[in-house]
Amino acid sequence: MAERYSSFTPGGTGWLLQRITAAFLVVVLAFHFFLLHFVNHAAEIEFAGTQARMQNVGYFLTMVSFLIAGTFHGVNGVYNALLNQGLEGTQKKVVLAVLVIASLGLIGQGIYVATTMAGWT
Amino acid sequence: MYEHDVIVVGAGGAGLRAAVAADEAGADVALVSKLHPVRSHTGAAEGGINAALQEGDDWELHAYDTMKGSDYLGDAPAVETLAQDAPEDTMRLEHWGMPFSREEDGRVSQRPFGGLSYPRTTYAGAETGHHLLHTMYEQVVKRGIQVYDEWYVMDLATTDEDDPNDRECHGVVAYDVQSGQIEGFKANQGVVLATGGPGQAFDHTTNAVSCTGDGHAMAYRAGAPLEDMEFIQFHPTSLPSTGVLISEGVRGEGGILYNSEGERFMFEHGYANNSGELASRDVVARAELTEVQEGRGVNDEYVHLDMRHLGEERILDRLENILHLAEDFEGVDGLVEPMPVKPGQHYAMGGIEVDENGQTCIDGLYAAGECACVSVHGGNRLGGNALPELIVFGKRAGRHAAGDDLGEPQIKTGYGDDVEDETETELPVQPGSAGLESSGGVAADGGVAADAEGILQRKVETARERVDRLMDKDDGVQHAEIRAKLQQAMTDYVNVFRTEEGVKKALRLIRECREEYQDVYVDDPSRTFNTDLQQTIETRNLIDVAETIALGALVRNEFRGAHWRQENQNRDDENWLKHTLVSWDDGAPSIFYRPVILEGESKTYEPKERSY
Amino acid sequence: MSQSYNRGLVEDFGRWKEFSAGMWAWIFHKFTGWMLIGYLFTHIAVLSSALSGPEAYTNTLQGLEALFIVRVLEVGLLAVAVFHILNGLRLLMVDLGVGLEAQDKSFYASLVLTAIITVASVPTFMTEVTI
Amino acid sequence: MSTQQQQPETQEAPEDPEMKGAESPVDEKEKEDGMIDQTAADASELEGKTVLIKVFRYDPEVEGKQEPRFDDFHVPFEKGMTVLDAVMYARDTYDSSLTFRHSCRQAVCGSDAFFVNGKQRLGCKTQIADLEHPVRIEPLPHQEVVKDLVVDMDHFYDQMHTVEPYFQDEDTPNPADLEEQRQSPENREKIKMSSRCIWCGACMSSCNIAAGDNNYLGPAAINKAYKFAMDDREGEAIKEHRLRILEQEHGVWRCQTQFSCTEVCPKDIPLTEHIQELKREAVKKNLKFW
Ligand SMILES: Cc1cc2nc3c(=O)[nH]c(=O)nc-3n(C[C@H](O)[C@H](O)[C@H](O)COP(=O)(O)OP(=O)(O)OC[C@H]3O[C@@H](n4cnc5c(N)ncnc54)[C@H](O)[C@@H]3O)c2cc1C
Ligand code: HEM
Ligand code: SF4
Ligand code: F3S
Ligand code: FES
Repeated sequence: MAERYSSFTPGGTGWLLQRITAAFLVVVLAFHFFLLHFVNHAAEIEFAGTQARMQNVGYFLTMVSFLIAGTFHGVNGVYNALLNQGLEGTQKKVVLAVLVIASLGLIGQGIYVATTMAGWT
Repeated sequence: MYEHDVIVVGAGGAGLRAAVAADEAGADVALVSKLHPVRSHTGAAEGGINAALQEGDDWELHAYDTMKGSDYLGDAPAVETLAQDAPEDTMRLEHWGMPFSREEDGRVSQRPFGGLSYPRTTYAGAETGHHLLHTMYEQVVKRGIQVYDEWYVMDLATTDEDDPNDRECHGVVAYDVQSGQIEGFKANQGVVLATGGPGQAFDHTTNAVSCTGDGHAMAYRAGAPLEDMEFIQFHPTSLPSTGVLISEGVRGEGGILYNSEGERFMFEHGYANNSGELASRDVVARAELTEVQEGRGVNDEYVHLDMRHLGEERILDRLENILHLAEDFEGVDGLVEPMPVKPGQHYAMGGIEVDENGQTCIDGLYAAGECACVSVHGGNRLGGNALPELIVFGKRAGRHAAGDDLGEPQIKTGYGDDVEDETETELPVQPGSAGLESSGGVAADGGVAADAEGILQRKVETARERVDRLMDKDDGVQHAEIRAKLQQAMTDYVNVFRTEEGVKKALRLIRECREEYQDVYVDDPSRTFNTDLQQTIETRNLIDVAETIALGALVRNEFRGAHWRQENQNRDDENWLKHTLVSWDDGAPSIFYRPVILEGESKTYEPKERSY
Repeated sequence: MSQSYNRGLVEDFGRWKEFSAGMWAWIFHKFTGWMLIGYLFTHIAVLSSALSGPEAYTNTLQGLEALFIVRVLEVGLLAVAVFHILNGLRLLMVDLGVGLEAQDKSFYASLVLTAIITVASVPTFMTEVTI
Repeated sequence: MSTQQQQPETQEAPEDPEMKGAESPVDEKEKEDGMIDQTAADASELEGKTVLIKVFRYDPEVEGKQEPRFDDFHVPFEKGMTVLDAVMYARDTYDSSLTFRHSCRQAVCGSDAFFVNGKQRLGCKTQIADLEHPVRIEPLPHQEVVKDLVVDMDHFYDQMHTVEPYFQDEDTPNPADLEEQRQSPENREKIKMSSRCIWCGACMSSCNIAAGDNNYLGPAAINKAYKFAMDDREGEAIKEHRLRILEQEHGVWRCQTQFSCTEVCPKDIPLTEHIQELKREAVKKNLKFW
């Protein structure tokens, strides 16, 4: 039984962010796909091209927020899916910790790679 | 053993209201019910709750209508209490959040109902009972009242003084349906029975499968008389296979009844040349049954209610829910074919005899709701008068049981100086106990004075032995067979038509059922959720209750309210302004009468012709 | 009840034949979501080759792209992403309380659209690759 | 057995309850003999025939029933026959130990939600003629089986009670004054559907999330809360309190809009819609403080 008045974390924040990131992702993902598969065929990608794109600050920022939004959206989605299966207590805490570390790692690595691409290191 | 101040048996509208009232009066209350509260049959009520709420209306008008509707067999103190308290108690439901239908200005809606001189039926859509039941249960949850749901109450723990008026009730014996475990429930202050109607005594009824008159039978065997049991209301339009009610609205909108020959019999056979299909419930029910008995029934069972001529648009607009009912429960599409209908048992006006405070002649034993007879409905209940009865008298019984002072009751109970013995009617068979299984409801302690706990303990033992015996027996008759025979007998002979010969036949058949019951056994060997066992016990209760209905129907040789007798088709105020009471008296039923109280607080209700 | 037969969770997926549109949508969305996040990690890992210098990056990417299997996986990824996006939009509508009555139809529509878009994109994805 | 069933019109009930486990599979011959087979048949086609129902049996106490199994019952069809009628017939005629809850027979008590041909349905509200044959009847999934078709409802009731399912008044007038709280007909209309719930548990049983997460309030309880939260009579402060209960981790957010609850609800309550509306309300409430 769901305990009454349990630690009420307004679970709504996660829910809302999941939706907001989703809306954001629709746009950027479409842009991303379009740019890298239809405008520039993936097979023809060369470092130079990537670097040229990345050096555009707007593009760089878009990609970074794309990464952050995607990571949050994906990881939060995974976390929720696990909660839906009834994850509880320590298990839940461990999973959360692992997921947070993984996402921070991913975002950190991603930003690092992007800056390298742009040649700003 | 469990112990509480007040034990309420049954968690329909009446039981829930009693429990809340007792709780508010400071008692430690428990509800014991064979069904989870929200499964109770109060949930099936559709129409509404009568209460004089509006300006221009007045409780005295409500009382007058009720008395007239009762065909002058209601007791004025009870009728007036109902009319006086209904407004406040209905308002309380509103304050508890019941979703009543609303007017534009935000006030609760009221509508006209049969037999009412003012539109005072307060309703919540077409599911008033559902909302009442759930609202009441919500209040029980809010107060944290202990509910023992799916506990079947088998017996009462009463003392066994010779005179029932001296007896006391100390609790109940119940078994946990899920585990089969039998336990005593000690009630320090009182036991309130609110077990609902006995509709299952009939083959065809709008009542639920759980309406088996358990409370009636337990109180009866403990020594409290059953009152006016012959008054059974039959509804003319229920679906044949399930008994689901098809509301009067269909006929109101212009629906027509046809027999198998396609005749509009209400007119063509002269049952009601003026109002036809819209004649009062009992007239229509009798007409339908005559058609069937004279061989003009469809499939020898029912008649047709046709609304096709009203046109799809009008039907969808006003009677849409009827289409769903016919489709879901009978597999009939009301737009393309006529709907089969037949009369079904609907409501029992009689019940356990109680006073305005809900108390029986046994100290500490109360009854409220359909199982009780305070006598507000007398010979005939007006639509919308049962639900206010639940809340008004449920509350009073609960409060009184919890020790609140409600004043001296004016209605008397039990056998006393003011009663008249039945002497004239000859019974075809000896009613009552047939031996073994039928031993009385009182603890025979052979004169040894026992304390409450001792009495309860002994009743628990008796109940355990009884169950063991039923379970251990390996062959014999099964309850379903006996029940079917009983229901058939009642439907054939104690239905809307009653003749002396017929009722006597019924009594003989009931006797046969009793004798067969001696040989009853429970086939299911499991203690877990044994519905076979539960129904076997219920069947015994039905036999007792059916017998009192038949006895009442036999002795009352007049036509009053819902009770029609072929031999005397007139109301006989000279001889019959009195209640019929049947009391068990250790297995040998006796019948007596108590005069009706027609003197109200400020006026006396003079019997008048009941015409609308 | 201490002693009772619990049919447990095993049956949930054993009952897949009895699932309705909304349940399938949920399962597909979940499945595609997990694929996508899995891909995101892989993607960043692949892109990390940029850290070892421009040639490594170009070689890695072009080496991968030369593989037929990678192209097939890309088409698969597109299908997954397109479904997730379309159904995601469907879910966003549902969250806003729009078109709830048509929730099953919109799910079927997502499936059909995904199929069409995926097929249509095959030529683009399959250019310049040898088996 | 099958020899007896050559003449479906005069079909005899198998007397010995022990036998029924054994006669489970219907063989081809029976089908040819006028038994109804796979497809849903028109009611008129069924007239005078028997229908085969396969009922889940289990009893923790009785030898031979501890291992769940299906029993076959051949029930003579009558027009208008519901699934509940069929199991009642089987119980009263063939095997009195066949156990299931039922009471009102008119879809108001909510006792008889079963899993019929793979879907949660109310026995009393489901016409046999509308189903594919044979009809498979099982207890509600995701709840512990007590016996045969009876499942343990305690968890369901617990969830219902968690949402404080009772009216909480701020300051109601004295009932003796006969003064009601005002409610507009529109507001009453808004809560109308939500107030029709009969606690049958079908929705909860159909929800995969509720199956996975025992703490999830579930569609019925959330709908119950909706009834109060949307009722103007309760007032803003209490509505906020209700939303606070609903927005707990195992509250509304767990719902993944699978819609199966809405599909099975015998009272046609738009459950998913109500849940979604509460999610939005909760978000709105939280945004106010930002
Ligand atoms: C179809 C229909 C429509 C109606 N419409 C209206 C209407 O519009 N207006 C109106 O005023 N009246 C109406 N009535 C009448 C009214 O609904 C009933 O008289 C009333 O609901 C009875 O309520 P109750 O509380 O006495 O009993 P019930 O609601 O029947 O409750 C009985 C309770 O007792 C319990 N119980 C029974 N036996 C035992 C036992 N042995 N041990 C433990 N518990 C037990 C049951 O579990 C149940 O909880 C209608 C009745 C029907 C059938
Ligand atoms: C592009 C547009 C996208 C939209 C519109 C979208 C939409 C959504 C929505 C609405 C949900 C929530 C479902 C729910 O809680 O009911 C969700 C879940 C999820 N999404 Fe996305 N998404 C998008 C892109 C992505 C991307 C790029 C990823 C991967 C990084 C991703 C991974 C996930 C995951 C893992 C889930 C959880 C699935 C589950 O329930 O198990 N999504 N998506
Ligand atoms: S919401 Fe519908 S399905 Fe769920 S318990 Fe209530 S009536 Fe049953
Ligand atoms: S099935 Fe479950 S996931 Fe939501 S829409 Fe209904 S509660
Ligand atoms: S028997 Fe009451 S809901 Fe079906």
